[in-house]
Amino acid sequence: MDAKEMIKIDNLNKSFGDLHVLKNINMTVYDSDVVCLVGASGSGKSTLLRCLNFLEKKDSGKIIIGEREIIPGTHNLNKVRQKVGMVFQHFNLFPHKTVLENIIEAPTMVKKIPKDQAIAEAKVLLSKVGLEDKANVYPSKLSGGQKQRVAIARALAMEPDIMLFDEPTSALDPELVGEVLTTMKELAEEGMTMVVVTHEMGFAKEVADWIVYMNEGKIVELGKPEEFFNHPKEERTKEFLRTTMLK
Amino acid sequence: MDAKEMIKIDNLNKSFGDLHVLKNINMTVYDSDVVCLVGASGSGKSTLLRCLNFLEKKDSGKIIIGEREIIPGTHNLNKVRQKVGMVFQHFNLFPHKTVLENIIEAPTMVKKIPKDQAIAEAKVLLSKVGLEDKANVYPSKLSGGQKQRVAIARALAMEPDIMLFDEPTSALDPELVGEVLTTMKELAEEGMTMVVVTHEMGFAKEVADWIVYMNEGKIVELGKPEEFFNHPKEERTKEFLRTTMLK
Amino acid sequence: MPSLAHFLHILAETKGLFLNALLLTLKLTVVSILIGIVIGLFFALLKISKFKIAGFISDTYVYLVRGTPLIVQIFILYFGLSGIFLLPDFWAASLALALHNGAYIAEIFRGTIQSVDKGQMEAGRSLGMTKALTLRRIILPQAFRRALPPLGNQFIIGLKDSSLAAFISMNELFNVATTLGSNNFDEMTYLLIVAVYYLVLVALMTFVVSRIEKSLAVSDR
Amino acid sequence: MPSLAHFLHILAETKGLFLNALLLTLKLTVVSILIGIVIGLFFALLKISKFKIAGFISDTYVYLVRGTPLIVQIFILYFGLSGIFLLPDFWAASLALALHNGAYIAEIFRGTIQSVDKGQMEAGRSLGMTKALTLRRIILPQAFRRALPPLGNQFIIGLKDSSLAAFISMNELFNVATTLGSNNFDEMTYLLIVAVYYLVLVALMTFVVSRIEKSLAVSDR
Amino acid sequence: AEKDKLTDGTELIHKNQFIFAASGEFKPFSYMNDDLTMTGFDVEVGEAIAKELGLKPIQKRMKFKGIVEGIKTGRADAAVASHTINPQRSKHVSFTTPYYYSGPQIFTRPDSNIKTVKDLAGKEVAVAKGSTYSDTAAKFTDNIKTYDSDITALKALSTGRHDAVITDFVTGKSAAKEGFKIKGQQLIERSEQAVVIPQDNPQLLKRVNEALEQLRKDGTLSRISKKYFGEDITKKPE
Ligand SMILES: Nc1ncnc2c1ncn2[C@@H]1O[C@H](COP(=O)(O)OP(=O)(O)OP(=O)(O)O)[C@@H](O)[C@H]1O
Ligand SMILES: Nc1ncnc2c1ncn2[C@@H]1O[C@H](COP(=O)(O)OP(=O)(O)OP(=O)(O)O)[C@@H](O)[C@H]1O
Ligand SMILES: [Mg+2]
Ligand SMILES: [Mg+2]
Repeated sequence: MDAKEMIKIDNLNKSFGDLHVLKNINMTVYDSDVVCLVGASGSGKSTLLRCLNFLEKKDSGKIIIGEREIIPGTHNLNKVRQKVGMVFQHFNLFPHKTVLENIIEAPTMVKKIPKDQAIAEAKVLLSKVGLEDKANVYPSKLSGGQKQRVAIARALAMEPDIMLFDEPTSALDPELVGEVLTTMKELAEEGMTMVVVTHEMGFAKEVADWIVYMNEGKIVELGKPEEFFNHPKEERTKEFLRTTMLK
Repeated sequence: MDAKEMIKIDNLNKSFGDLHVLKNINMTVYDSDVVCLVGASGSGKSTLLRCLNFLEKKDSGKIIIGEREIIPGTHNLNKVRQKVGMVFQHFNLFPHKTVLENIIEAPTMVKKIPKDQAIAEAKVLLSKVGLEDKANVYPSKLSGGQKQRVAIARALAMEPDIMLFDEPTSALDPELVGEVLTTMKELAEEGMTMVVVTHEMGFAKEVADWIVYMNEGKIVELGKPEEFFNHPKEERTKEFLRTTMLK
Repeated sequence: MPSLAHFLHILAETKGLFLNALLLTLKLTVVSILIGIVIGLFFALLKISKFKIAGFISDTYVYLVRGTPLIVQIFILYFGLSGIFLLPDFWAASLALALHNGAYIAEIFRGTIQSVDKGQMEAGRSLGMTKALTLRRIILPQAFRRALPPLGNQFIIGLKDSSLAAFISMNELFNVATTLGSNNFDEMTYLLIVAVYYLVLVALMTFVVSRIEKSLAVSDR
Repeated sequence: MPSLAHFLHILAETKGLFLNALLLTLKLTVVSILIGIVIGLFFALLKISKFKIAGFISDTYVYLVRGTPLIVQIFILYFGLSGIFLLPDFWAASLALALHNGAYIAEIFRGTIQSVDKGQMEAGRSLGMTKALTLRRIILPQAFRRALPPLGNQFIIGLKDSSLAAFISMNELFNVATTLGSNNFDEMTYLLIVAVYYLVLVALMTFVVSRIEKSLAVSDR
Repeated sequence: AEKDKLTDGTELIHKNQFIFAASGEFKPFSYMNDDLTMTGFDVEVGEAIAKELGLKPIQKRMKFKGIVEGIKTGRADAAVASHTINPQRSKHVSFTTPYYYSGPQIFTRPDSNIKTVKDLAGKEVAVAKGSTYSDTAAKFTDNIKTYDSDITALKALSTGRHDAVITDFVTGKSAAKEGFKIKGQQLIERSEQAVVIPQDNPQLLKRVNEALEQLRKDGTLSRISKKYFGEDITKKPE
């Protein structure tokens, strides 16, 4: 664990009104690590992920991305977000743009990369996710799995240092889950730093460097996959694994 | 089988557009008989029932209610319908009227029975279905089972000779099915002639005099319950019973 | 633009005149909406009747009203009707507005009647009630309830539309404002005053409509 | 009522005149809807902005327009604006109609903007796009598409409403009809003729709108 | 709003044009040609004045009741629109010397009992909005209905509405000629009609007065009057 710290979360708290959703979260993610966030529905996984991208505003605590603490208002969040890609459960592709246009939108508009170059890079990404033939198709013509792979390519187009995934496969028909997980696995193998909220325990077991189990807004247990799945320490983790593995 | 013929169906046919829904139906229902119509979804059970009440117009064939053939246009269907009560899957209570008003509506407006008398009779019917305390409540305040019992009372208020039921319990929560079936059983024991479309095989077994099994618009088998359930003759009946009894 | 002091001065000075005009505006609106409801119900029933020709008549009426500006309708009815039979001015204006409102109300009723569950008609018929009786006793009461919020809205529209009766010599709010304005060579002040009267009326009506909507939502059975 | 022969005779005789008037009606409508779209978009953006005061300004504008009759608005703007700066008549009329249409169009845009899935904004932000950029490139194009059918509808309403520009000396359809009618002492014939022109215009527009709706439904992505 | 200022102090909306307003709904004083230009007595007088001033005549059609406001707010240079001189108007605009003399008359349906102003008490009288006739009518009855044009008011009378209309006797006469079912009764009073000029433009007033004087002298006004009325209404009656 001598690698660079990519994300450091320090005593993070977040409430929605009276609902205390994240309670004193501490966590560090190192370069090239794949962290899988697991836990019951409502335990705060999405909120934690969204805080890392500043889509939610934290109440207290520190979030350090790369080298420095990010303070909204002081730092340009748009710059930070360019370094942190995000993939959503419901893809959120831009329906009025083709696959190619979806991918080049941010590079050309935000990074001001020339259109030709952006298209060339987009095509490389598309072939990486196995969709080079879909460049000029509108999202509505794609299957869920294809949509999600486009969403991954779109996020990668900004050349992020970190990728966040929020249940990337849970809106997919079961037979389409595999293709997305394969893409993610390849990404992990290339050394991308990833934080993945998922219910796919198989994927977590195989790909994750660390598993983080959350419950009611707290990190209950954190461990290497073998440890976590085979010798969970906490009672609640055991309970969670029992019910989850059944499905 | 010396009893009076209450319903006689002779070579009944009915299509919706290209869809031939009832194919040469022949059937006789005698006084005080309880006939249960069973069969897969789409087999034409509801359509047959609705034809008996002239809510659907037959294409060809005869329908004899009581003593004579009913020919729409020649006979006053409103008079006929007064003798044939109907209970619907979704109750179809009048939401802007109280339970009592629901029941006295047709007697006072159609039969011109004085309101006092109609109310008195309605109260008798309400106590019969066990809802005397709900007289002045609006339907929205009732449970599904209570609604259906009010619907039965409403139909009975017209003093019909025959009662038709179209899946009277299938819109109900399981724990409410019993109270409706009990009411229906009591009705049967009093000698009401009833035709019941149902998926409740327990009820059919216990209460029906005859079971009619329909498939693809045809009557495939007709028999006494013991026979029907224990020694079905037709291959399709056996198959139907196998899948239905599983549930 | 008039000064605020001048505006308030004239506002106070003319309140008697405008109150009379306001009453006429309200009378025109209420009467034309009430007649419009009768007309609208009639054409809605034509539309849902099983006779094709009745549906066609209803469609034509709605199309003619929706296809032409209200001011054209008002002039045609005001001068056209007098060739046939001479209604008093107030009734001629009310009828013109009512025929306009009626088309929109017909669409409201058609919508709410068709929104009543089909099972209601079947339940009525299965009890031996005639189609007409079921319509009257079962379907229409439910359709009316649902029509209340859109009718309230139509009332607000009708209130504003009644300003066009000014052009057929009704001394309602707008006419009084422009007449006083041109007599006193001070159009702006009077126009602003009448705008305030309309704003207050519309605000009151909007409040009433939202109350009706809420109380319907609560008591929805 | 004029005889059919007379009606047809005058219809044929005046077609040149009415065609000119019709062009003005269309110009008024198109210009006022186009300006109305700009105004509407502006106030819709105010409304959805995070500044309370902006939302309040937008609400006030919509409330003022919806709370008063169009004819009052037209008079106030026509006479009121000339106190400040003197627009040519056509532009004064167009602006008055545009400010009216703008309030309704603002409501259309507000609705369609809010109907775009929230995930679209989040996706844009997560890619490092600013809120303004995401709005312009991602949200608004989708909101515009959805706004097309209601905008078409507003165009039809605006077409009919433009008849009130007659009262501020625009020689559009209705004004020409009443003027010719009163010059020839034959109001009814000319009113019926102008009604036909409006009916045809509205029928054409209704057809166009329904085509747009269909093509959107088909290509809906 | 800024106007062009000529060297002699005359202000015009456009320095080469004389933009004059009329209603176009007051036949035969002003009405529409089939090409939507206006014609009529007022309009020809306006054009003659422009010619006399050496300016290009530009017609401007406005609803009658908006004309004074239009002159005040600078939407036209002048109005040649049959405005009767009266004190209220004089507070807001300037009047030239009269260019014709006329008077309001009572018009009724042919079978009416109303003959003189005395019969008007309590009767419903229709007038054009913004005209002096509503003041005239107000002296005799308090039941007044207003329309946007005199001819619409006469039309309403003719179709059986209202009890009487008060309007210019020439206008009523021509409507009766066109088949309106109306009849002229008492001529109520004499009135003088003049061109309307903004108050802040005294030089224009002066020049229009000079032009009118010239048109009177050279017989142009009389000629136009004879053309439309068959008589000369531009001379002050004795
Ligand atoms: N914008 C919001 N406003 C109010 N409450 C919210 C909001 N977003 C989330 N919550 C609440 O915060 C809690 C945590 O939500 P979160 O979405 O982070 O859970 P999760 O672990 O991602 O669950 P799931 O597996 O269902 O996605 C839940 O109770 C949720 O209802
Ligand atoms: N009004 C109608 N118009 C067209 N088709 C209809 C209509 N009513 C029923 N059908 C069709 O007729 C067939 C028989 O329908 P019916 O409702 O009688 O079946 P069922 O045996 O009652 O089925 P279920 O158990 O689902 O109620 C079905 O294919 C149905 O789709
Ligand atoms: Mg989540
Ligand atoms: Mg059925």
